[in-house]
Amino acid sequence: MHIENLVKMANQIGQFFEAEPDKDQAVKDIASHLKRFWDPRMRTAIIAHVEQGGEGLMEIVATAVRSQRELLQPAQK
Amino acid sequence: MACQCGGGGCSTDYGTPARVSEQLVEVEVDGITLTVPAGTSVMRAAAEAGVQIPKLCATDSLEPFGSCRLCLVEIEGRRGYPASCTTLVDKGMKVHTQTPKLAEIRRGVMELYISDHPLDCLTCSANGNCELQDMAGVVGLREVRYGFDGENHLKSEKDTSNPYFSYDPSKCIVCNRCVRACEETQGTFALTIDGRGFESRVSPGQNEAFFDSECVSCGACVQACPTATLMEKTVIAHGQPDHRVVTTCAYCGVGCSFVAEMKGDQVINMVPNKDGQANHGHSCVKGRFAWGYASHPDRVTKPMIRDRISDAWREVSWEEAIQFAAERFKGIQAKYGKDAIGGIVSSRCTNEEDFLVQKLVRAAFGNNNVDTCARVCHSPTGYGLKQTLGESAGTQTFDSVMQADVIMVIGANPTDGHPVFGSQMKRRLREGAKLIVVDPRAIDLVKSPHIRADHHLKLRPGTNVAIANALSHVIVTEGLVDDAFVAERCETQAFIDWKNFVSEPRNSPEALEAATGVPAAEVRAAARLYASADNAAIYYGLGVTEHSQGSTMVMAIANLAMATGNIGRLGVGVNPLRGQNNVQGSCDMGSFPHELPGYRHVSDDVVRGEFEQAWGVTLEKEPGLRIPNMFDAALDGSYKGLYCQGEDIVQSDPNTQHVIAAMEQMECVVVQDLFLNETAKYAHVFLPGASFLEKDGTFTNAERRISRVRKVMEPLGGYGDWEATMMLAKAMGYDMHYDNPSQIMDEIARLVPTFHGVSYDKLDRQGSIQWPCNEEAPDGTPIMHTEQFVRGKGKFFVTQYVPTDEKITPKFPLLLTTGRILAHYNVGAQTRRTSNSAWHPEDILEIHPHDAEERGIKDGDWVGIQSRAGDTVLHAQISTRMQPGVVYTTFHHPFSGANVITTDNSDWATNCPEYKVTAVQVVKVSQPSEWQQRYRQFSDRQDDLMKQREPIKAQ
Amino acid sequence: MSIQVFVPRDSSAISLGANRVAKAITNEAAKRGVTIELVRNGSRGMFWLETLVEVATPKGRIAYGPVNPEDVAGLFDANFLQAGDHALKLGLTVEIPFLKKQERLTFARVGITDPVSLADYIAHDGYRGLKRALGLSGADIVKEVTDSGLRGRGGAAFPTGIKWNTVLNTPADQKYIVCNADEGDSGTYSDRMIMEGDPFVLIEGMTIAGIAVGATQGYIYLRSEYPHALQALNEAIDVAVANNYLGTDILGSGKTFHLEVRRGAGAYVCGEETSLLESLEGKRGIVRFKPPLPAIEGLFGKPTIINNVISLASVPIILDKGGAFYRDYGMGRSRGTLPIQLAGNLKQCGLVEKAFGVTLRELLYDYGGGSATGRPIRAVQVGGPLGAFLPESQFDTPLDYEAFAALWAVLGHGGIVAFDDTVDMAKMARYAMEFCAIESCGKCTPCRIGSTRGVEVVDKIIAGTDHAANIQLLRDLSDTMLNGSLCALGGMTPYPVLSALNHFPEDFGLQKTEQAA
Amino acid sequence: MTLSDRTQQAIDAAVSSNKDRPGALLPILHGIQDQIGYIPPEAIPQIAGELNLSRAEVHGVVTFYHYFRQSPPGRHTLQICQAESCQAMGSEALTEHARKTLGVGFHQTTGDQAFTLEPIYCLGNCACSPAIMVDDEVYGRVTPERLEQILAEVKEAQR
Repeated sequence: MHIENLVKMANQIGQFFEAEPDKDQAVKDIASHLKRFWDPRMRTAIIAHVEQGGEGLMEIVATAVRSQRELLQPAQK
Repeated sequence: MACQCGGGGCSTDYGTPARVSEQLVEVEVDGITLTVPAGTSVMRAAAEAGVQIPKLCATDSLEPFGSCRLCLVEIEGRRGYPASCTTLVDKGMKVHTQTPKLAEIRRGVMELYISDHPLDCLTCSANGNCELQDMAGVVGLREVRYGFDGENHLKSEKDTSNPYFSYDPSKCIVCNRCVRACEETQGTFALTIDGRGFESRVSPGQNEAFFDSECVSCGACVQACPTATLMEKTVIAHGQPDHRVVTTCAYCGVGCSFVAEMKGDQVINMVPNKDGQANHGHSCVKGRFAWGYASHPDRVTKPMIRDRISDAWREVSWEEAIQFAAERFKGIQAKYGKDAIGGIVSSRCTNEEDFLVQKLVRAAFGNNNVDTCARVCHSPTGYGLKQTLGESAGTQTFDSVMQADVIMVIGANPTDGHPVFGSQMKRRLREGAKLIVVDPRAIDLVKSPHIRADHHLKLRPGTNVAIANALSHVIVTEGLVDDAFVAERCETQAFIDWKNFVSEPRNSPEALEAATGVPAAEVRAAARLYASADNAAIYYGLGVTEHSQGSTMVMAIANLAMATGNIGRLGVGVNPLRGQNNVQGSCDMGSFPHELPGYRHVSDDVVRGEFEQAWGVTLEKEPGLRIPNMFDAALDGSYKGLYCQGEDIVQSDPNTQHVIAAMEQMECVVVQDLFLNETAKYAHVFLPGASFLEKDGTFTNAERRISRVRKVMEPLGGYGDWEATMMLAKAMGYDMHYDNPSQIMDEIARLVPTFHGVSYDKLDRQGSIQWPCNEEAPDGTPIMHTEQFVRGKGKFFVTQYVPTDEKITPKFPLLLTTGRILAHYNVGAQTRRTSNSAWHPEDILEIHPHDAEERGIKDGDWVGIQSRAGDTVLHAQISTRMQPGVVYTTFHHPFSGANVITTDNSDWATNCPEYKVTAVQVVKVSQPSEWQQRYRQFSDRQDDLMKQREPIKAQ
Repeated sequence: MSIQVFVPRDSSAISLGANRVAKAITNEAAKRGVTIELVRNGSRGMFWLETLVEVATPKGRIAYGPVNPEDVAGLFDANFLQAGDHALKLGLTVEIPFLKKQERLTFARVGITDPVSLADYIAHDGYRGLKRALGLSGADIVKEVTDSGLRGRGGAAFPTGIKWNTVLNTPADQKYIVCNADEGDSGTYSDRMIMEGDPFVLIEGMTIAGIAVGATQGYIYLRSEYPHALQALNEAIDVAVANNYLGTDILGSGKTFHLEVRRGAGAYVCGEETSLLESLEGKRGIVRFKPPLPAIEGLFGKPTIINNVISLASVPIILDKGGAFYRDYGMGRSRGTLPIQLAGNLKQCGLVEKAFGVTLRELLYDYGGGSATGRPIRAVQVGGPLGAFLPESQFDTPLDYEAFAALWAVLGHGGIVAFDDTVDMAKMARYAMEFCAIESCGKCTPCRIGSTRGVEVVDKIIAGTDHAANIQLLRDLSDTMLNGSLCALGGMTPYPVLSALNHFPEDFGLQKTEQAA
Repeated sequence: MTLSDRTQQAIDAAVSSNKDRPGALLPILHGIQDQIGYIPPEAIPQIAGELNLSRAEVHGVVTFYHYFRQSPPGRHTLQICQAESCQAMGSEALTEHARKTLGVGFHQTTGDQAFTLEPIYCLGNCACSPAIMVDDEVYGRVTPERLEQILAEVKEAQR
C-alpha cells in the first residue's frame, strides 16, 4: 500500500482522537479505529512503517501502533 | 391495500385536506349522520359519508378556493347556497347536496364552462380522465344555449416549450388548481393568472413560455389540472393508460411513491402517489418525467465479454458471461490470494440486490471487500451517528419537519437535491418556521419567493467543524444547554469533556471568525435561535459528510442536538438527506467492508456466527477494503478483480486519473449496469442491469422508510440484477437460491434485528415501513431515540477543528466546491438520457464577479480549472451566489471531468472523499483541457469497440 | 381684518373651474388692492351651483353661484365682499332650501371648514368624539357604536357595532383598521366629499376605532381615481401626526394609532372587502371566501375592522353626542342619517344628508328639481351599478334598507342616478353585464364567464334573435349568477338586469303584459 | 434589454422607499408608474427579487389592475367616464366625439403620441356628468365642444 497515503490517513485519525482529555484512552481509540476499519494489508503496512521509524507519523499514532501492535497485527492465515 | 393504484385516479378525492382536531362535530348529510373533526369542510364530510358533491376547483391536496361554484349545497337554516368546500361543518348542521334548485344552479354553471371550451372530447388527450367531462355528466348538462360564437379562448395558442407537458389555454377553466399547486405544494410560485375576469388565463412567469419561466417542472400543476390544459406529452402521444402499478422512484433519497401508469408493458406516465407516505402526492422533474432513460437506445441488453479493454466487445449468453467472470475471479484468487477481488454495490440498487452482492462477496469470494457508493457520500453519517446516538440513520420521519420551529440546513440543497422534501420544508417555512442555512453558497433556500433564511452562515468550505464548535460554544457559555435532557439521556463524563472543550476560548465564534469567514455575531444569533426553539431540527447533506472532517461534523451535529434536547420527538432531530434513492438501504444491508447487515461489526463473533450458520460458510472477521483502499491496493498489486453493480466509480469517485490508473491494473472488472458507463469502458465483462421499472424489491429512503419497488415490465436483459448475482455466486462455487426477491427480504428479516418485522406482505398492507420494525415496533419507527438512545445513553464527542490539508496558495488561490442541480442526478447516466438535459446541457463553473473580474472572465467564457490533481475546462457563469474566493460546479457530465480536479483527500474515519474542498486556479482558456482531449479519444475508441461488438451467435 | 372668501377645493367644484375662479378672485383682489383671506373649503354639495363662492359676513356666509372666472370682475364690481347684490347672489348659504332641509351629522363641517385646518376642525366640534373615547374602555366605545344603530354605509348595511365587537373580542398581537375608500359605485361621491372636504372626521373615526379594539395601524384604501382626496388625506394626516392626534401616545393617552393611505389601481372589485384586503397585502384583488370573517382573519391574517368611509366618519359624532342621539334619527332598523348622492339626469345634483325615511320622490323632485332635460324621469338606479332600477311607480318608497329589500332593490351606498324617458333599459341591462365583465376579478365562474355571456345574450335580445329563448336564458343566467357567485359583484349584477327586464319589458321587445317575472 | 437611467432610477427609488412596508407591491408599482407612466416588464424581476416574490406573482398583480400599464402611454391620457350617471347625461355621444376627434379607439394612442384614450368607470363626479379626466385633472359637464377646447388647451400648455 502507498505508505504516504496511509501515514496521512493515520495522522488524520490521530488528530481526531488526540483532542480527548484522557490521552491513554486516545491511544486506545486510535488503535481500535485502525483495527475496526482498516483492511489487514493496510495495518500490516503501517506496522511495518512504524517499525522502520514511523517517519511522518504523529507521535500519538506511532505510540498507538506500537503499544497495540498485537491487536493490530492481522491473524496469520 | 385493496387497490394497487393508491391514488392514480381511482381513490377518493375528498375535495379538501383532512383536518386534525380533538373536537368532533356531528353533522347530517343527505340524511346520513356522521362525526368529523372540527374544521372539516362540508364537502369532505360528505365525501366521508360516501356522498360525492360535484366539484372542479377543489381537490384534497390543496386548500379550498371556492371558485367553481359547482359544489354549492343547501344547509337548513342558512340563506343561499354556500359552497361546500369553503363551508366548515357546524354542530347539528343538516346539509342537502341534491335538490332541484342545486341541480339548476350547477347546470347553469356547467353551461357557462362549456360555452368557453372546445367540444373535442373524443379527440382530447384527457378523454376518459377529465373532471370537466365527468362533471358535465354528473350535472346532466344537455345543451349549451349560449352557442359557440361568443367570446372565447378557443384559438389560444398551445405552449409546448416544456419537454414533458404542454399547456393548452383553450382548455383552461381557470380553477387555479395549477397556480395553487405551484404555490402550496411545490412552493415555486411560477404560475399566476394573467389579467382578470373573462380574460383570466394561467400564466407561467411574465406570460412567457413554460420553459422560460420560473417553472421547475415538478409536475404538480399537471397533476392538479382537471382537464387537458396541462397534459403530459406521453399521454398525448399514447393515450390513457390501461393499468397502474405502485412503485418507488429510483432517484434521490426522498423515495417518492409513484404510480406507474401503463399500457401493456409500456409506461405511459409516472404520477406521484397521493397515498405515498414520503411524498404525499408530490414529485419533482426527475421522478415525474425523467424515466425515459429506461428505454433509451443506449441500453445494453446483452451480456458482453472481452479479454482486454483494448479489445472489441463480444456479445455472449448469460451463462458464458458469468462463467467467464467466475473463472477470471477464481484465477485471480488462486494467483493473488482470496482478498484480491471484491465487489461494489450501488445505492441505486434494491435492498435485496445489495444484500445479495455483499453475501456474494462474503460467502462466495470469502472476504469482506465489499463497499457501496455510500462510501463516497454518507459513510460519515453511518459512523458519526452510530458513535453518538447508536444508530447509523436519521432520527426523524420527513413529516416531522412540519412541527419544527427552527430548521437548520447544513451543507444541503434540498430544493435541488431532495426537491419533494424541499417543498415540504418550504411549506413549513412559509408557515413561519425560522431558517438557518450553513452553506458557502447562497442556495435557493437562502432567498427565493416567500423564503428567506433568518441567518445564512456563509462559511469558507472546509470549516464546518469550526462553525459547529462556535455554535456549541455559544450554547454552552450562554447557558442554553437543555440540562435536564443531558442529565437524563446522555453520558455524563463525555458531556463534561465536550462542554469543557467547546467552552475554550479558541472555540468561540470570535476566535473562529478568521477561519470560517462568518461574523461572530451572526453565529451567536444563529446559536441562540437554534437553542431557544421549542423544536429545532437539523437537516444536512453531503456538504457535511464529504470533507476530511465529515465524520467529526456529523458527531458535532449530534452533539448540538443532544445538548439542546432536540432529539427524540416530532419536529427535531438529526436528519441526513441521503443523496441516492437507496443510500440508507445499501448501508443497512451490510455493504460496508467492516459491517454485516444491520451495522454489526464483522469481528463480532456472535453475529458472524449467526450469518455463518445461516449461510453455511465461514466468514472473514477482518474488515475488507473500502473503495478508495481498493484503488490503492490495485495500484499496489494486491487487488485485481472487481464486480461493480450499478455504480460508475470512474466518473463519480475523486481524482479520476488515480482511479483510472487503478482500473487499468485490474485483471477482471465486471460491470453490471444499464449503460456502457465510464467504468464499463475499463471492464472485461458487462452484464445488463435492470432499471427500476424492471426491478422487484425495496428501497429504503432517508427516513428509514422501506418501500416496494414493483416490476412494471420484464428486465430488458432477461434477468434481474439479483438473479445475475445468484448466477455469479453459483459459478464461484457458492450456491444460493431464491425464487423471488421476497425470499431475500425474508432472509434479511431473519438475520437483521431491526428488520425482524419486515415482509412484503406487511409492506403491501401498510404501504411502507420505517425500520426498526420488529417485535417492539411492529408497525415501524417513525421517530427514533424517543425514550432512550439506541446506544443507551447519548455520547458527546470532542470535535476538534482540524483544517483540511487542501489549502489555498498563490498557485491555487480559489476553493472549488461541488454539488448537484435539480435537473440531474449523480453522474447523470439516467438524467442525461432524458429531456432534463434541456435545462442543464453541461456542467458550468459558478464564479463570483470579483474573482471573474480579476481574471478577465466573462459570462459564458471557457475557463480552465486546475488543481493539484488535474485540470479541466468548463464554461463560466458569473454568480453572486458564490462568495469571493469560492467557485462551484456540478458533476453530472463525464466530459466535465469535475473529478479530475478533486483530490484523494478523505474523511479521517471513513475515507469518504473530500469532494467539497479543492484548491484551484481558474483561468480563461480557449479549448478543452488535455485531460478532456485524452478522455474524448479514449471514450471515442471505447464507443467504437462497442459499435464493433461481435453479435451473439444464433442459438 | 381681511374678509374671508370661500372657494371649494372639492374636485367636482374644480372640475367646473373652481381653481380658476379662486385664482381670478386672488388676482382681482390684488389688482384692486383689496385684502382677502381666500379659504379653500369643501363643497356644500350643491353642484349645480358650483363654483359656489361664499363670503363671510357678520350675518353669516353669503353665497354666489355658479361663478365662472369671467364673473369675478363683476362680482367685485358688485361689491360682493360686502354681500353686494349680483345676479349670481343666492343669499345666506344656510337658507338655500336644498341645504336648509337637510340633517347634516356626518357632513356637519363639509363645505364649512378648511378641510386641512386642524384649528378649524377643532373649532367646529372636531376631535370631541376622540377625546371622549380616550376616557372610555374599548367595550364602552363599541357599545356606543352598537347603541347608535349604525349600519355599514358601504352598502351591505351590516351593524357596525357587531363587527367592532368581534374584533374587540378576538385576541391578537396586531389588529388593523381598514377604511374602504374604494368608492367605485357610479353615482356615488359622498366618500370623496368627506375625504376632500373633512378628512379629519375620517381620521378621527378611524382613530376611535383603533382605540376601541386595540388596533394600532390603520389603512385607508383609496381608489386611484381620487387624486384630490389623496392630497387632502395626506395633508390632514401629516397635521394630525404633527399635533399628536396620530402616532404613539395620542394626546398623552399612551394609545397608539398610525394611519396610512394606500392607493388602489383601477379595480372595482376591490371595493369588496376581502379583495380589498388582498390588494392591500399587495396581491391580485381576488375575492376571498368567508368565513373566516375579516374581523377574525383580516389583513395579513389579523383581526381587522373594515368599514366604509361614511361609517367611520359617522363615528366621531356618535362618540361626541352619544349613540342615542344618532339613533334618534331614521326609521325602522335604519337608524341615523344617510348621505344621499343625487346624480344623472337631474336639475339639482348634489349631496343630501337626511335621516332614513325620506322618499325617492322627495329626493328626485324636491331636492333634485326633476330632470335636467325637463323630460319625465323614467327610471332611477339606486345603490350603484349593482343596484336595481326603480320605475316611477316605486318613487314613493322611503329610503330604508328593509323597504328597498322588499322591492328587490338595494340602498347601497346611497347613490341615486336618474334617467329621463329617452333611456333604453335594454342597453342599461347590457351595460350592467358589461360592467360586471370588465370588473370581474375572474375567480368564480358565474361572474367570470356569466357576465360576458350576459352581454352577448342581451345583444341577441336587442337584435331579436331567438327572442323568447334568449329572454329565458337571460333569466336563467341571472339566476346562476345570483345564487352561484362568490361575491356581490356577480351576485348582484342580476339586480339591474332583472329589474330593467321586469319593469321595462317593452325595451326588451316584450309587451308590457309579457313581463311576468 | 437595458433600461434607461431614468427608468432604472425610478424603479430603484420606488423599490427602496417602499420595500419594507407591509404589502409593498402596489405602492412600488404606483411609484414607478407615477414617474415613468408605466411598469416596464424589466422592472418585474427586480421588484420580485426585492420583495421575495416570484416574477409570476408580480406579473399577476400588474395585469390584474387596469390602472397599471405595461407599455408607455401617450403624453396625455384622456379618460371618459362610461358609468350610468354620465350615460344619463350623454357620455356615449361624448365618447363617440372623442373617438372621431382623436381618430383612435379605447386603449389606443394617437399617431402623434399626444393622447391615449381610455374608458373609466366613475370619477366620483356624478353630480356634474358627463365627466372626463385628462391626466390628473377632472372636468365636469363636458360637452363635445368643451372637450375639444380642453384637448386644445392641454396640447397648448405642453408646448
